[in-house]
Amino acid sequence: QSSESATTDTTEVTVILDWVPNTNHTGMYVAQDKGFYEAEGLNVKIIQPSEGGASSLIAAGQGDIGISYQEEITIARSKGIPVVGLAAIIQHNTSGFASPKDRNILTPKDFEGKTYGGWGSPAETAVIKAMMDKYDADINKVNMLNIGDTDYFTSIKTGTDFAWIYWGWTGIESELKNIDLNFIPVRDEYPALDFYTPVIIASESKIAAEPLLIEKFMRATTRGYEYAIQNPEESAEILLKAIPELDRELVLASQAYLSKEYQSDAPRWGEMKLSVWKDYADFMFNNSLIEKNIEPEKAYTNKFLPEQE
Amino acid sequence: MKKFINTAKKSSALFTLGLLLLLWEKGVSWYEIPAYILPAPTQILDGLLKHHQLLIYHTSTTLLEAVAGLSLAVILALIIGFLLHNLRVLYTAVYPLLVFSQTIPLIVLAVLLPLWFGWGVLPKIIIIVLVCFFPIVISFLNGLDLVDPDQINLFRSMGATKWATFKMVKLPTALPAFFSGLRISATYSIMAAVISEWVGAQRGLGYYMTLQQKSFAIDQVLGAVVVICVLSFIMVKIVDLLNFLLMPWNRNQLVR
Amino acid sequence: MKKFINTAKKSSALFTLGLLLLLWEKGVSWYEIPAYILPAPTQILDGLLKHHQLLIYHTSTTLLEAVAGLSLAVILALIIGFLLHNLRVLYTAVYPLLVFSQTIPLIVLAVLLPLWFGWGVLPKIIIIVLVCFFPIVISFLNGLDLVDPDQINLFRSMGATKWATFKMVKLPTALPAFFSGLRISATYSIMAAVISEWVGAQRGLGYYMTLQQKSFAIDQVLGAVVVICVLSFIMVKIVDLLNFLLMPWNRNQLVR
Amino acid sequence: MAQIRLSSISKSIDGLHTLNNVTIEAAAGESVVILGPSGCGKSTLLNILAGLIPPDEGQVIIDGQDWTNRTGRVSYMQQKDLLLPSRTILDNVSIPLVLKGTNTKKSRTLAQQHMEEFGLLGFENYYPRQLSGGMKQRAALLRTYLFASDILLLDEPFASLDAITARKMQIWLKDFAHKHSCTIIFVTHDIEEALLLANRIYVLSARPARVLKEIALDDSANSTMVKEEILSILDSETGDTYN
Amino acid sequence: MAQIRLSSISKSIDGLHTLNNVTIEAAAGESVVILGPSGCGKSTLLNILAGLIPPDEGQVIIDGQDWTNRTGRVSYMQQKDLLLPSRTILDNVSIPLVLKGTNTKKSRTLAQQHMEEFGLLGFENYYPRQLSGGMKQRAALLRTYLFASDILLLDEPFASLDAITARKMQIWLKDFAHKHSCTIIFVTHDIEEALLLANRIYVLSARPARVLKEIALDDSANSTMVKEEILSILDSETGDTYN
Ligand SMILES: Nc1ncnc2c1ncn2[C@@H]1O[C@H](COP(=O)(O)OP(=O)(O)OP(=O)(O)O)[C@@H](O)[C@H]1O
Ligand SMILES: Nc1ncnc2c1ncn2[C@@H]1O[C@H](COP(=O)(O)OP(=O)(O)OP(=O)(O)O)[C@@H](O)[C@H]1O
Ligand SMILES: [Mg+2]
Ligand SMILES: [Mg+2]
Repeated sequence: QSSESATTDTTEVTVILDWVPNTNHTGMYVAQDKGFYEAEGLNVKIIQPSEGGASSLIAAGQGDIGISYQEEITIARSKGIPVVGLAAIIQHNTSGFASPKDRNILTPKDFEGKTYGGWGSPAETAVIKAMMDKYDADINKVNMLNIGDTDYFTSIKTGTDFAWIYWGWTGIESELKNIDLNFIPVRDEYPALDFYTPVIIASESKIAAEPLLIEKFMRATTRGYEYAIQNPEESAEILLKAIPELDRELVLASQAYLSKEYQSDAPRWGEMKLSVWKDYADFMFNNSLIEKNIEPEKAYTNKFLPEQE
Repeated sequence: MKKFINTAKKSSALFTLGLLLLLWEKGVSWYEIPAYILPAPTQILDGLLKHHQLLIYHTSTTLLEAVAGLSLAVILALIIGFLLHNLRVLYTAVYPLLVFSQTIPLIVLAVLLPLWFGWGVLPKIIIIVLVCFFPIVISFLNGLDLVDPDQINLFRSMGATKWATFKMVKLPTALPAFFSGLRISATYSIMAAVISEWVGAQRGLGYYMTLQQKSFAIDQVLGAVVVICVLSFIMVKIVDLLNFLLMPWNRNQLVR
Repeated sequence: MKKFINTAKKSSALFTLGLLLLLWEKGVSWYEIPAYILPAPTQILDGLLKHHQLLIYHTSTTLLEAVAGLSLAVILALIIGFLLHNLRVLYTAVYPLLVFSQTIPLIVLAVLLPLWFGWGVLPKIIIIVLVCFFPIVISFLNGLDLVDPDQINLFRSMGATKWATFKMVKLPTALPAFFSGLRISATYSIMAAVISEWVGAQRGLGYYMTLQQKSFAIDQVLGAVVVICVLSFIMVKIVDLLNFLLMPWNRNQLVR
Repeated sequence: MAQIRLSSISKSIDGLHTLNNVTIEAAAGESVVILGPSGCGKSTLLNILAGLIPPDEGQVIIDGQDWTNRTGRVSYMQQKDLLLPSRTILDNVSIPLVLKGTNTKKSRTLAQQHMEEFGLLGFENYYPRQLSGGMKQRAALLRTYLFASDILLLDEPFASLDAITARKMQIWLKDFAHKHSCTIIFVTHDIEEALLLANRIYVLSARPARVLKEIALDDSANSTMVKEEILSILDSETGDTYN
Repeated sequence: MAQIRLSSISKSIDGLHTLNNVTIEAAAGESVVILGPSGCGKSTLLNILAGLIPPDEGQVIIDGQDWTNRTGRVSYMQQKDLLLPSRTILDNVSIPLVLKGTNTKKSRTLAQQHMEEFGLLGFENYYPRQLSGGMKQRAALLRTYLFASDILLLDEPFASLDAITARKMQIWLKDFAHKHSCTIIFVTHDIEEALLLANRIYVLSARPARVLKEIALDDSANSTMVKEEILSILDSETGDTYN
C-alpha cells in the first residue's frame, strides 16, 4: 500500500468491489501501488462486499465508487436506484458457457438434455433461451439447477454439465488444472449479449456533488489500467503483493489473458457505446427481466474518462 | 386471574412491537429514506400481499425441509443421546467432537456440502440437522443425568432390566429438558432451512430471498424475514403444544 | 485418580479425532478424490503451514472482533438482564422480541447491515453481539430466578437495600448459569465474527475464506475452518478459566 | 409487661385463610415456643412478626411501639440455614453488620469475636458447603444474633438436622439463651423440642391457625404429662390423617 | 432360627471405612430397628442387604440361602418416596408387578385391592405431586409391600414427614406389620421412633459403624430408661459435636 506522505488535502475514497479482489481489479491496485491515486490527492480504500452487490450500497451512500456489471446497473436503474456506469473495465463480455470436453457441448443446441448449474436468476434462463432459440432448441429440455456459490470445478464433478463462467478467471484456472473445456462465448452467439462486465459505477448524487473527485479517481484508475495493459506481469505481481492470499499461478495467467481484453478494440480504455447499453436493456425488457425499460443514455457516461493523449 | 395476566403479558409484547413498527414507519417517511435502503413496514406488507402466492409456494418448501430436518434431528438426538448416556466410552470419545461441530460456520458448510452430497435434499437436511441436533441432544443428555440415583437403585432392587429402567424412569425424567432443547431447535429450524437454501435450491424462502435481493427488492427480502419469524414462532408453539400433550403430569408447570 | 480419568477422557476424544482424520486421509487417497473436491488432512495442514503468516494476520483481526463483540454482549447482557429482572413490565414487553430476533437468518443481516451502517466496525459488532448476547442474557435471567425467595426474605428482614440484595445474593447465585450461557456464546463468537466479515471486510478469516473459495482453494478454506474450530475451543477454555477464577466457592464442581 | 405482643392477627394468603385471630406474647428474656402441625401457618406468623408481610388484621407491638409491616427490629432465622454459598463463614455471619453500614473489615473483626462461642473457631475461611449441618445452623444462628441480639425469631432451625445432632444444638441454644437473656420466639412441630426449650408453649391448630392452648412450663411441670396433653389436643384437632 | 442374618459385614466406600464387622439378625415376623447417627453407614448396610452393593467381607443369608450381592429377594423402601412423577399413584404402586412380568391391566387390578388398607382409595388417578407427604409415603410403602410382602427394608421412611404426621404413620405401620406378620428391618436416627416400632434395636456407632448394643424390647421394658441408656451410649460415642 502507498505511504501516506501526502499531507493536507487527501480525500478518502471508498471502493466497493463486486466480488473478491481479482485480475478485473488490477488497474486499481496498480494505481494504488504506483501512487497514481496519491498524485491526485486520493486515499483509496478497497472493500470486498457481501453478496449484496455494490449498486444499492453505492446508491445508499455507503461507498463512493463501486464495481458492478451492466445487468445489475440496468435492473437497479429500472427500480429507480440511481447509479451510473463510468467505465467498462473489460471492453467485451468474456463470459460464456463452459463444459468438460466429454459432455460434447459444442453449440447451444447441445444444451438439450444436459444439466445447467447456475444461481437461479431469471436472467440466466433468458440468456440460455435466447441462445437456444437460434438453434430451434428447447430450453425446457435443459435441467436447470441452482448451485449458488459453489465453484465451477466442484459443480461439474457433482452432476452439472455446463455453467456460465468468466474465461478470464475460471477458464484460465481450467487450463492450469489441465481440464479440457468446450467454451461457447456468449457474445459470439448473440451480439446483444456482449454487455459490459464489470463496470465502474458511482451514484448520480455523487457525480452531481463531487464531479472533480470522480474525475480524479477515473484519471488515476485509467492510468492504472493502461499500465496493466502494458505490463501484465508486473501488474500481476502488484496485485499479488496487495492480495497475497490469491493463487500466484492463476493471477499471472489470468492477467496475461485479461491485459489484452481490458481495452481490446476500443479507442481508449473504459469507453462505452450507447448501442451496447440500449441493446441489452431492450433484451432485458423484452424478456421481462425488468418491469420498465431504462433510458440507456442516462445509465452510463464516458465524460470522466480522460482524453486520449 | 392467571389467564388475565397471560393476556396482559402477550399484549404487552405486541404493544412494544406495534410501537417499534410505528416508529419505523414514521422515521422512514420523516427522513425520506428511499425504499431500496429501508422500506417502511407498510411497504413490506404491500410486498407480502403482492407476492403472497409466490411466498406460499416457497414457504411450503422451506417449512417441509424444516419439519423434516427437525424430525430427523429429534430421532437422531434420541438415539445418540441414548447411546452416549449408556456407553460412557462413546460419550467421552464423541461429545467433545459434537461441541466442536458447532463452531463450523454454516455458510461454509452450505458451500462445501453439495460438493460431497450433490444437489438433492441431502445437503439441506444435513445443515438443518446439524443446527437442530445439538441443542436437543445436549439437553436430553443433561436431562438423563438428572435422574435420582436412588430411583435407579430402587428399580435395581426390584430386578428391573436396564431398558425398563430407561423407559420408566430416565426417559420421563429427561422429557422436560428434552423439550426445552427442542424448543431452541424449533426456533432455529426455519432459519437453518433458509440457510440451507442459500446454495443449490430451486425453491424455498432462501432461494426467494437471494433472488429478490439480487433484484434490489429489499421490501420483499424483509417480507420474507417476517415470514421466517412468524414460521419460527409457530414451530415453537407446536413444540409447546407437544410438550403439553406428552407430559400430562407436568401440566400446571407449563405456564410461562 | 480423578486426574487420570480426566486425561483418559481427553485422550479418548483425541483418539476419535485421530481415527477420523486417518480414515479421511486413507479414504481420499484410496478413492483418488481430487484435492479440489476434498483435500486430505495432510494437504490441509500443508496449506495451513504455507499460509501461516497470512493466517496469523487474518486470525488476529477475527479474534479481536470476536473478543470485542463478546465483551460487549456480556456487558449488554448484564445490564439488560438486570433491567429485565427488576422491571417485570419491561420483561414481558421485550423478552418475546429478543426470542424473535434469534430467528432472523444472519446472512440476510450480513447483506442488509452495510446498507444501513456502512463499512465500519459497527455492522460487524452488531452481528456478533446479536449471536452472543442471547444465550448469555437468557441464562443470566434464568440464573437470577434460581434465587431462593427465603434468602431474599432474610435480606429484607435485615433491612437490606434492593441493590445490596442483588449484589450479595442474586448475582452470585446467577453466576454459574451466566457462565454456562457465556460458554455457549464463546463457542459461537468466532463463527459470528467470521460471518460478520461476510458483510464486507478488508481482512479477517471470513474475508480470507471467501477469497480462497473463489480462487478454488478448498484446502485453504478447510484450513481456515480448522483455525476457527481451534480458536473457538480456546475461547471456551478462557471462559472456563474465568469461571474457575471468579467462583472460588464452586471450584470442585468444575470437573467435567 | 410483654416485650413482644402479636394481637389478634388474621391473615389470608392467596385466598387461603391461614391465621385466625392469633394473639401471642413474650416477655423480655423469655423463650416462647409456637407448636403446630405442618402447614398451619407458623412461618406466616413469624413473617408477620418480622415485618415481611402485613397482617390482614391485628398488630405487632414491640417494646410498646407499633412494628406492623416494618422490618429491621428483630432478627429472623429460617428453617434453612440460608448461608450464601459464595461467601466464607466469616463473611456470611458479618453480613448483618455490613448491611447496617459497618465497613467490611470492622464487621469481620466484630464477628470474629463470637466465633468461639458458636463453635466455629478455625472455620472462618471455609465455605458453607465444607461444613457439617450442625455447624451451618450455628453459623446461621450467629448471623441472626449479630443482627439483633435481644429478640430472635427461630423458625424450625434444627428440623434439617438428624435427631442426635439436633438434640445437642437444642441444649446449646438453651444455655446460650439463658446466658445472654435473649427473648426467643421459637417455631417447631416437634413436641420434644418444644418441651426442652420453652418457658411457655403456644399450641396452634391446623390451618387456619388459632391458639388452641397456652402452656406455661415452670420447673414443677411434669414433661411427660404435658406431652400427653399436647398430643391429645393435636390428635383431636388434625382430623383426617389422609390429607 | 433367624430368617435374615447379616454376618460380619465390613465395607469401605471410596476408601472410606463405613461398616466394621456388623452382624445383625432378624427372626421371621420380627421388627428390627437399626439406630445410628447420621452418616454412620445405615443406608450402606441396607444396600448390602438388598443386594445392590457387595460387602467387602461377610455374608447375607436369607432363609438359609446366600443372597450376598443378589437383588430380588427383599423389598426395599428408601427415605425418599421415589414415586415416579410421570405416573399416577395406581401405576406407581403396580410397578413391581409389571416388572415381574404381570401385564399392566392385571397389575392394576391387583394393586387396586390394597388401596383401601393403605388409605389411598379414591386417589388412584392422582399424580404424586397432588398428594400430601403422608399419602406419598404410604404409596411408597404399598409399592414396597407389593414387591415382596414378607421382608421389608425401610430406610428412614418417615424422616421427611413432620413430627405429628410421622407419629401417625408409625402407629399405622406397627399395626400393619403385626397384622401381616412381615419381617421388618427399619433404619432410623430417631430414638422415639425406634422405641415405638422395635421388637429389637441395634445401636450403631458413628462411622465406621459397628454394633454398640443390641437391645430387646419386650412388654416389660421401660421405654424412658431404654431411651436414657441409648442416649448415653450415643453421647459418649459421637464425640466432637463440631463435625
Ligand atoms: N407463598 C405462598 N403462596 C401460596 N401459599 C402459601 C405461600 N406460603 C404459604 N402458603 C400456604 O399457607 C399455609 C401456611 O404456610 P406456612 O409456611 O406459614 O406453614 P407452616 O406452619 O410454617 O408449615 P411448615 O411446618 O411446613 O413450615 C400453607 O398451607 C401453605 O400452603
Ligand atoms: N455414593 C457414595 N459415594 C461416596 N461416599 C458415600 C456414598 N454413599 C455414602 N457415602 C459415605 O458413606 C458414609 C455412609 O453413608 P450412608 O448413606 O450409609 O449413611 P447413613 O447412616 O445412611 O446416613 P443418613 O442418616 O444421613 O442417611 C457417609 O459418610 C457418606 O459420606
Ligand atoms: Mg414453616
Ligand atoms: Mg441413609
